[in-house]
Amino acid sequence: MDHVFLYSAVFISLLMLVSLYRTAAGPTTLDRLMGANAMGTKTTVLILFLGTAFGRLEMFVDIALAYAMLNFISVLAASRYVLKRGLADRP
Amino acid sequence: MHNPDSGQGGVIFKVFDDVSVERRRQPRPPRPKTARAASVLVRFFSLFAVWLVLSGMFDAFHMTLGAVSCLGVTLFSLRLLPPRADAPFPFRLVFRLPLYGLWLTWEIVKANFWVLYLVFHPRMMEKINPRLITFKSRLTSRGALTVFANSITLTPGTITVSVNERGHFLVHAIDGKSAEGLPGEMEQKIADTFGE
Amino acid sequence: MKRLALFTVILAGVLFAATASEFPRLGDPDSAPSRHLSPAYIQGSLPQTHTPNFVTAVLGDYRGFDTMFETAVVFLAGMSCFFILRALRRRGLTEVYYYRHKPTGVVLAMLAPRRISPRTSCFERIDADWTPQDMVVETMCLFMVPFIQVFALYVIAHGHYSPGGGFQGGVLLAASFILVGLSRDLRTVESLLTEKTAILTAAAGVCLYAGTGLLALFFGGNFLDYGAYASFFGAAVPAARSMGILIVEIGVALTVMATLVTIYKLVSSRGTVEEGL
Amino acid sequence: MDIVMYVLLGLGLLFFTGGTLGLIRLPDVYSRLHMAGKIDTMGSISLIAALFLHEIETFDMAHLLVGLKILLVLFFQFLASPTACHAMVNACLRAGLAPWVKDGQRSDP
Repeated sequence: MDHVFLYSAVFISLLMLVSLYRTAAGPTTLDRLMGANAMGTKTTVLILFLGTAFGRLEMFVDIALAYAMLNFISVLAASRYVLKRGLADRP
Repeated sequence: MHNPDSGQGGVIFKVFDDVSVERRRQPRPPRPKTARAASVLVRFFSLFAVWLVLSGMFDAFHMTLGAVSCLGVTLFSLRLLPPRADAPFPFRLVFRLPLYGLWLTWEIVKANFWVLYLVFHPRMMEKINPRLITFKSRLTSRGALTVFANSITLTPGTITVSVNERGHFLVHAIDGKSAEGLPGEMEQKIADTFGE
Repeated sequence: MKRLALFTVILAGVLFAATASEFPRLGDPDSAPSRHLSPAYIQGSLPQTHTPNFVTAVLGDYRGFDTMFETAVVFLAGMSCFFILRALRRRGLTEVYYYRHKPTGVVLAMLAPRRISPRTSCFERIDADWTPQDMVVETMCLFMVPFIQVFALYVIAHGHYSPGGGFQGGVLLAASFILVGLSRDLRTVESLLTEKTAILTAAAGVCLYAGTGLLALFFGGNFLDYGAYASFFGAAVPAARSMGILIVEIGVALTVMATLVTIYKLVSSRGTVEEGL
Repeated sequence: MDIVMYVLLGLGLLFFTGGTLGLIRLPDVYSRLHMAGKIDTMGSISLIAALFLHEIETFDMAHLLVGLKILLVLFFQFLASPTACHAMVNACLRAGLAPWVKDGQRSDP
């Protein structure tokens, strides 16, 4: 039963590797930011799934919530920096 | 009134027509004290409900801690976002927004499958046709416009690129089918929800 | 140069790997910590300190000295950032202050600052590199800030039972202030938590921690021995230790929050805490 | 109950796969944001809902509280993700990146 969640977690981490390609190779800064955001969204779910797999969900759900909040704030900060100061590497 | 197109003041008049931020509101009766108190109470109790869900401990010590924390945060939020001076607290929103949320979820699910089909389509580059579209919404309040913009962004196929307080929307749509439904039914629903 | 840096990184990695191979195996029952230290903490934390999460018990009580000086280090980091980055106002340098008339969008440049109240005036002070505030982001962020703060306070208060405590909660509190700064502007943060208040708060957090330890001396215990407060709270010794850990966590959270907000303000505004990101 | 959970789980993983695939395949920042911002949101929402169903299967106070916390995460994602997406796309436009259009067509905003 809980193995389903473990295998799903493995699958999500494989997808995160694919998103990492966009983060590393994206032509503009915003591509990289977007890849990082996609990875952050997946990480929130990944933390919850790992919590289920370890049987300690009541502990991991706090971490997931905190991670979601910090991910949101970091994406907002980075995009606001681009908004105000512009891109350095215009294609 | 001067002719806006003549003389030096003309430019200012034109700008004024375009950028008028302060809309004329209907004169309302002066706000009763109870509306402000209701706003504070609603804030406090919604925060306290979140605290109870998070905490999960219902003994006296932790409840007291929670009450003190929520009181502090409520006072802080009064400084940050003071309650509206000219309108009573919108109680109907509290009941109607969840209904709208359910409707929106269904819309999102429907639109998601379309975009998913696009992504998995082998000749995707022929199918998609990104475009920017503009329209003007008839919603007026900031809250309604924000909910509308976020709903457009949540519905796959369309992203709100920019909004301003007068309701001018700039929307990026990934193909023609996603674009054609705007503003449409969603705006009507939000107008119903917010009572505009 | 780039090759040299790469070489250094690889060398450091190899050194780390070589060192790590000397460590005891993870969960090795014969290593020194597993034989003496861990069982003492794991079995002792609940009866001795009333704290199910023994990470917090170790952090706040068993190794209280360590955490106290960590808090002091955080405070020192904030102070050094202040002394290094803070740009002092130079005399003779004319500064320009920009004010925007909200209904028309006309911008006035002034050589002296004007005091305006945000509620009644139709002027607003804007930055030199002003970009219009985005309405959606502003509304949503201001809606979220109270909930983030409640979550942060929950994390501080429930460090005994779940992962959390002063450092994590302090970071989340600071994040809520940063969110205000991102959605409005830096001056709003400055008006909510001025530079002076922030540094005083950071110092007060360290003083709260050290004072809690010092006060235990007067109740007849050792330094940072919260069990000595048992007579004061009218509770058993473990419960008093639990209370002591909570007070200490609050001190840590105050320091971390104020320090992070100070650093954010300094870094995002090039040292002048006037206008920034 | 179990069947609904498995369906939601499968759907969520499908959406995540689609979002990641779109992130790689699509031509420009704007259209990639459609994938990163929203297909992923949908995926995470259905996965978290599946987890919620799994959690309240054994129905008592402790499990219900954890389930409510999971719903809190879901609610936060629901609010935060479009806001972050909007902030990013606004930054794109302000940074002067031109949106990709099909050959032979010009869109004039």
